[in-house]
Amino acid sequence: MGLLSLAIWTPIAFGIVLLALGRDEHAGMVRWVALIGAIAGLVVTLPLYTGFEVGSAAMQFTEKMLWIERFNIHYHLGVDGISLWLVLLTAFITVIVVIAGWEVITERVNQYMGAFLILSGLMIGVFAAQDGMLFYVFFEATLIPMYLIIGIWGGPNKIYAAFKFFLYTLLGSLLLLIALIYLYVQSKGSFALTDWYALPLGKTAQTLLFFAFFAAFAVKVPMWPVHTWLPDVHVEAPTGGSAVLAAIMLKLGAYGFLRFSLPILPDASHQWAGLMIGLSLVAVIYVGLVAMVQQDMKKLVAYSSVAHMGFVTLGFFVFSDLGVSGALVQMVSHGFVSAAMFLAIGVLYDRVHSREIASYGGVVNTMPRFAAFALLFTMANAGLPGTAGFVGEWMVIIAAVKANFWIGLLAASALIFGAAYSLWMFKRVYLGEPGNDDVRALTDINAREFLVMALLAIAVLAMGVYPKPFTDVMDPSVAELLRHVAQSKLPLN
Amino acid sequence: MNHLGLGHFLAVGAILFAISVVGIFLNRKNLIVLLMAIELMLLAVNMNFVAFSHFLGDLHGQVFVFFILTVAAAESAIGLAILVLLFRNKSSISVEELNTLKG
Amino acid sequence: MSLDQYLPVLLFILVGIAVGVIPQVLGYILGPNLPDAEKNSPYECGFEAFEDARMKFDVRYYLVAILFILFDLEIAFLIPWAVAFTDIGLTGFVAGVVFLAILTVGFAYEWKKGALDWE
Amino acid sequence: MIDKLSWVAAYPEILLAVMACVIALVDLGVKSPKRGATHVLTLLTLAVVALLLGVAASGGQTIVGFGGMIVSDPMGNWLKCFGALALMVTLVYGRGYASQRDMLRGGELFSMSLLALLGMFVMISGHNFLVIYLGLELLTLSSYALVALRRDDIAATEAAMKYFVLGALASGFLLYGLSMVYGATGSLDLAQVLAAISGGAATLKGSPQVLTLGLVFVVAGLAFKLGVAPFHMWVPDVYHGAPTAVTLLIGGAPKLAAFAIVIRLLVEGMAPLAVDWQQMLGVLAVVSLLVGNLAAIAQTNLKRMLAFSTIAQMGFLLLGLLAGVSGGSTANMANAYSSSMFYVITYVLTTLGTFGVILLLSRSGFESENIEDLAGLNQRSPLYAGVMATCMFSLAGIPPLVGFYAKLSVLQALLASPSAFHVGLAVFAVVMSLVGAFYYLRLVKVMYFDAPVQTAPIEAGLEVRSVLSLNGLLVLVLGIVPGGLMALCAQSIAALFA
Amino acid sequence: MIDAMYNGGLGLINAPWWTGAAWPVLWALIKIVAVLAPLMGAVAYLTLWERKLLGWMQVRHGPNRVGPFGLLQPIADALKLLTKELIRPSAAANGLFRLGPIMAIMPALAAWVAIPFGPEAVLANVNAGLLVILAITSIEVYGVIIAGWASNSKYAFLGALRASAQMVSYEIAIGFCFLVVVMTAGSLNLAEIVASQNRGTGAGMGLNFLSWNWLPLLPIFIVYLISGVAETNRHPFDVVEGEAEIVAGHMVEYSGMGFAIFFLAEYASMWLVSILAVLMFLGGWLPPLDSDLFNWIPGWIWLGIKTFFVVSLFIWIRATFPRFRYDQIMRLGWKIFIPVTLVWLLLVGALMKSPWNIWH
Repeated sequence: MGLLSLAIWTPIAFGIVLLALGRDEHAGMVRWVALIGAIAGLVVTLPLYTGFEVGSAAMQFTEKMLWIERFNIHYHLGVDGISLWLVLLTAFITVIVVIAGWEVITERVNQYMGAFLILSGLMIGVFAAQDGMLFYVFFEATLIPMYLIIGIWGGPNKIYAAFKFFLYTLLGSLLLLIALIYLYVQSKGSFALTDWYALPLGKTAQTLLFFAFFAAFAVKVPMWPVHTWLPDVHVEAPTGGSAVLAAIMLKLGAYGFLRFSLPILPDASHQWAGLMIGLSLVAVIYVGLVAMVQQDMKKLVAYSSVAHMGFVTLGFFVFSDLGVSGALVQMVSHGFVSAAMFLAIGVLYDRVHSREIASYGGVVNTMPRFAAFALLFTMANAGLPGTAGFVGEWMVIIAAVKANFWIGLLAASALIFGAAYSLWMFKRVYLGEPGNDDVRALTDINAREFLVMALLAIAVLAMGVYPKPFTDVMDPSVAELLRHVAQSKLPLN
Repeated sequence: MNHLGLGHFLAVGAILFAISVVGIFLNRKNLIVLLMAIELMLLAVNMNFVAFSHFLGDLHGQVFVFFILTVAAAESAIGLAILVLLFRNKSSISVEELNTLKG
Repeated sequence: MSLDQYLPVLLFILVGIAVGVIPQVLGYILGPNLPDAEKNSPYECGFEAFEDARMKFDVRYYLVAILFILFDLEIAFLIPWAVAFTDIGLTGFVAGVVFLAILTVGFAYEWKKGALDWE
Repeated sequence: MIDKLSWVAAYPEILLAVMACVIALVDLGVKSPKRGATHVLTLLTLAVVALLLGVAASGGQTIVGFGGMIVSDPMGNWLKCFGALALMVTLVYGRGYASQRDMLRGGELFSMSLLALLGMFVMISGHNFLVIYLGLELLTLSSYALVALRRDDIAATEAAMKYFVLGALASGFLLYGLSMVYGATGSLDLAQVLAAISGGAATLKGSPQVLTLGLVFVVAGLAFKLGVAPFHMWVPDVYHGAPTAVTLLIGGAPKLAAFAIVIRLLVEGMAPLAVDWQQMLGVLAVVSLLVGNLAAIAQTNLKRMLAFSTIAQMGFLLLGLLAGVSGGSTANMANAYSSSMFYVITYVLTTLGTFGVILLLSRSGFESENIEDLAGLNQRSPLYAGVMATCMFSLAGIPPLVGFYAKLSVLQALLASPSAFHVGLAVFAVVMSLVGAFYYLRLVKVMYFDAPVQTAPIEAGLEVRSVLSLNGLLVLVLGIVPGGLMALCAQSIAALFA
Repeated sequence: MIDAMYNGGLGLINAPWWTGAAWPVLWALIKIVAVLAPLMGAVAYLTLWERKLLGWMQVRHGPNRVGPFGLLQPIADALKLLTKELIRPSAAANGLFRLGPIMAIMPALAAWVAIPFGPEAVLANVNAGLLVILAITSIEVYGVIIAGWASNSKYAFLGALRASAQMVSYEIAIGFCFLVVVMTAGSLNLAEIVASQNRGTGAGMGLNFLSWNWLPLLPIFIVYLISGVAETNRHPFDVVEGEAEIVAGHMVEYSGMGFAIFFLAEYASMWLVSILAVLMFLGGWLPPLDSDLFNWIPGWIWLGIKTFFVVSLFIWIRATFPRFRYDQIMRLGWKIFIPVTLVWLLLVGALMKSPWNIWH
């Protein structure tokens, strides 16, 4: 069994064990098993990084075997610079989420932990899949645990949120399925991504496929105007669910653009790049503005996620090294930052049971240590230099400016909104005199919460200060990708 | 007498068939009539088979008729049995009163 | 197609009906016609009829009817077999035996179930 | 004399027929209300029959017996094998339910279900209109009686009556169509019918119009039997009214047989008319998907909802069947029909699990048939909730469950033939399966997100629990490694065209 | 001679409508009347014979006032019934009430269409003669049911139910009897069935009557005879119209000619059952011994004698046996006759396939 398989199946196996054996009577043991599983899942991904041959654009750690003979579907795994960090991110966030849910979740602990572990394995599968159908299977399968997580442990309006999440994303995915099957038929019976990269496609076909992919991935990212599910879902989802959703699930969509839309449909991508950039800018600016007026902390962070993901798609569709690398960095950094933001809100929510900004004020007085972490994450969310948030956004903006000054300018303006809503929220929640008795009664974070915050803080700072390990890994793969995008696949006639 | 062709027989079959279909769909009063319409439908089919069989000079069609007759008997046996049950439970065999099941 | 041989059958049926109709007509013409309420009330050993005569009756009559349909059809089935008995060889005989065996299973089943009991 | 091969072709049927009679007679001597001896004997019979069929099917041979009356081919044998297994599972699930409702008294449940299975076998094996018709009738007549097995239940008897009337109507339609086809081709034998149709006007005995008219009636009759809209009226009522164990019996294994006769009649018998019947199937499929999915949303009764879901699923099945021939090319036939076969097999597997849970939750005096009755099932029993959720996600077509591959293969077959009509159908189908996902998800929601209403402990014997777990697991495992079953379907269908 | 008459009639008018349609129909009607008239006479005098025979068996005279030895009694009965009022109960269903007797008499008469009176003397010489008879007589039960239902009287209704259940039950037994006979004869044509009885070991020795079906198929013959009695609702199976419990059964509301027609139907059926017994089991018109004297007597006389014998047997049975209970009747039909005929069917079948086949 290869490393990637281990990375996928270790957490899933632990998850199944939890589902099968866990009982709420021995929740303590369940938590430890879950933690062991999550850490084991992280540990088996580490050799991926240490063993990764930097400078190569090729797929590494590949595994390939026939899976479904009838449709020529292969169990084909591999990582390159694009997916490596996302895999690591996933495993890392899973550990964080397990720790974060340690005491918060008291009912059906085994199902909660099991769902997250399985979800983790499935998402790693998405990032590692080199076969279209395998990708799709993992991509879709993630819906089930996430649906249950939102529906079982979510807030008062959880059912609406769970359905919205599921059906929105399913609609897009089903169109993706048709597109995949179409490609399968066109490529004379192959689901291999590499075959599809080489497949000549007509203009109409490319356009139709492009929008089919768009339906699946844009909803997942989410891009404006199909982002409306995200705030609803974030608000209702449990803290861990929000964290995983923002940190990783959104990346599935962006990753899909990178793996499918761009290299398979280069001509359509170029043709519709304007639209994509336009939508991204709307996301960045308009959604940024929307975020400013939110009264609900989770909603605010949710909208900010949409805005940040707007940078990612913007970076993709300027078709430059810098843009794509920047977008990738942004994906990883957003993974850390948004997870941290949601977990921070979770810390407050666990104590006060309110997400309204107005319910707080002056938290710094009673929770100084926590406020320090919160400040760091808020800064990162605003894209302050020295934090993870800065690097990616900056790279994308530069790339945008290179492509077209006005696009760059508009994108850069978004940074201001980002700073505004992030800092404003920080001010209203943390600074000043304690707003009410709830806040006065707050106790500072305990060791477990400290651990979570600290781990995320380290990641955020490290990435902001020294992004080179990230970009080094990515660069060759990005170059290879752009080479594909540059080649027209229209039939010669 | 000598001008009877295949078409005549098929027409009779078709008319019988149509009567039975109409009987099944328009009848609102009595389930027995429904059972009779079903029998009639099978007889219409038999008409067809016998006519075809005769004009094709192929005996298989008539063999088929035999089996249809048997099946029709079994069918009406079960139909009657269900009817008796229904009457015992509902004290009615009106088609309109088959309304316990609704969704 | 020729159905000439069956012409007498049809005619005889018509004649049979006529034999049923004509005497009744004659009786109507020749006999007196003096109805009164007592005479025209249904016979009930001299008592007044006190409920509809079309009452519920024993379900066993249904059972007999159902069983009759099935057995009568079995007979209809066996008639060609019997007619052609000398021509169909051992295979045909065995097939008939199998058929009858299945019939017997059903028969034994309903017997044991009490479908043939009257009291 | 009858040649030896004929016996080889028919021995599972013969065994089953003999055992059905034996069990009916043996049961006369059984006194226990639980019918333990009959139950065990029935299961044993089914196991042996399934084993024999499995062996026969693995051999991959095609044997034509009794002068072309029946055929024993891999497709038929596998379908029969799965049918026997499905009936076994049904009886294991349904026994507790049935004994609580006094449905075992008399033992008809066992003998009738064996006869129904025999009917399916005959239907599947039939290579002649007559044999197919007889099998069909044996199945449906047994089913009518089974639906009415609860003699004192108004809903059940009413369902039986509706089933009977519409079922008989369907048989009438089918027969009328068959008589026309017979008249046009001059034969009841599928191979000869095919030959006559293939030869065109030169070999036809009657006019092509008669043939087409017959085809219309045959398709309508089959549509009735499959329960696809607009011929679906009986499905919700029968699913709803029948005792749940019987609902499973008629909603499970017979679908396999229904698939088989569609293949036999339309493909093996009338493949050259595919262009005609594919159009009809297209209309039926679209209407079924629409009606089934939309009506299912509005249901509060679980069995009714599943009935409409069945209608929708059958519509999806038809999509696979109508993808076989396009633009005169028959290259896609094996692919398309094997995808449908895969679809129907997995559908039956999933249905078994679904109804298994429903049966389990019903107690004496309480039918667990409203959607609310499942509320909070996850708190009461994570295992059963898990099985049910797995089945629901599978029916919704979410990977990695087996239902996804079913949809995948059907869509694949549909898209493999380059026609705008097919692409449109595929898009329509996925949109409709999105609608379908809504009500399947609602069930998951009720089980996992709502608080329990029923609190009675769920009692189940070891056999039921283990079979149910296995069933749920199979839905998942076949989803992770569907290759084997797919290959099996592909080979079976390929043997048809060999 | 008959052919000459037919051709003579054919030549009367030289027009297609005459030769093609009208004359054949007329000719068939003539033949029907030729059968019907003696039959009606036989029916009428059977009533007298029954009363006479019963009387003798009970050591009394029977009817002897109207005409010499009471020979005009049937005519007097007919005249009396003809002039009686046709009562229609107010609750009865009008049309059906009148249809009942018609449906009873029609099959009892129409079935004679396929009865041969000699090797060629048959109205409709169809191959499926026995089947035609079976089909037509099956209709008889409708007359009973319609009469009972239409009367709207409890006695009539219950009587009709009992009668119909009994008739259909015994129809099965009779059907199986037919089956066995058909199997040995290899034909449904009654003339051929008669002819087939004229061969075998007994016939080889000149003892023809030993080869007739009654001996090799003795159980079937007995079952047939008893079933025939039951099928016609005759004593001792007349519980359906037993005076003591259910008055006249389905006929209770009928008067005058309505009643007379039921009566006619019953006696016509008796003749029918008897002549069928003769044709199937007693060698029909064949002489019992292969001697010149016997061969010289025409076949129809043999047929008449044998039929008369069987009919008298019915009356004899009536005089001898006490009435059965209804459940006993049903048990006899279902639990004894059907198994017996089934077993005998298989035995005969096996015998015919064995080297000891006596029906070559």
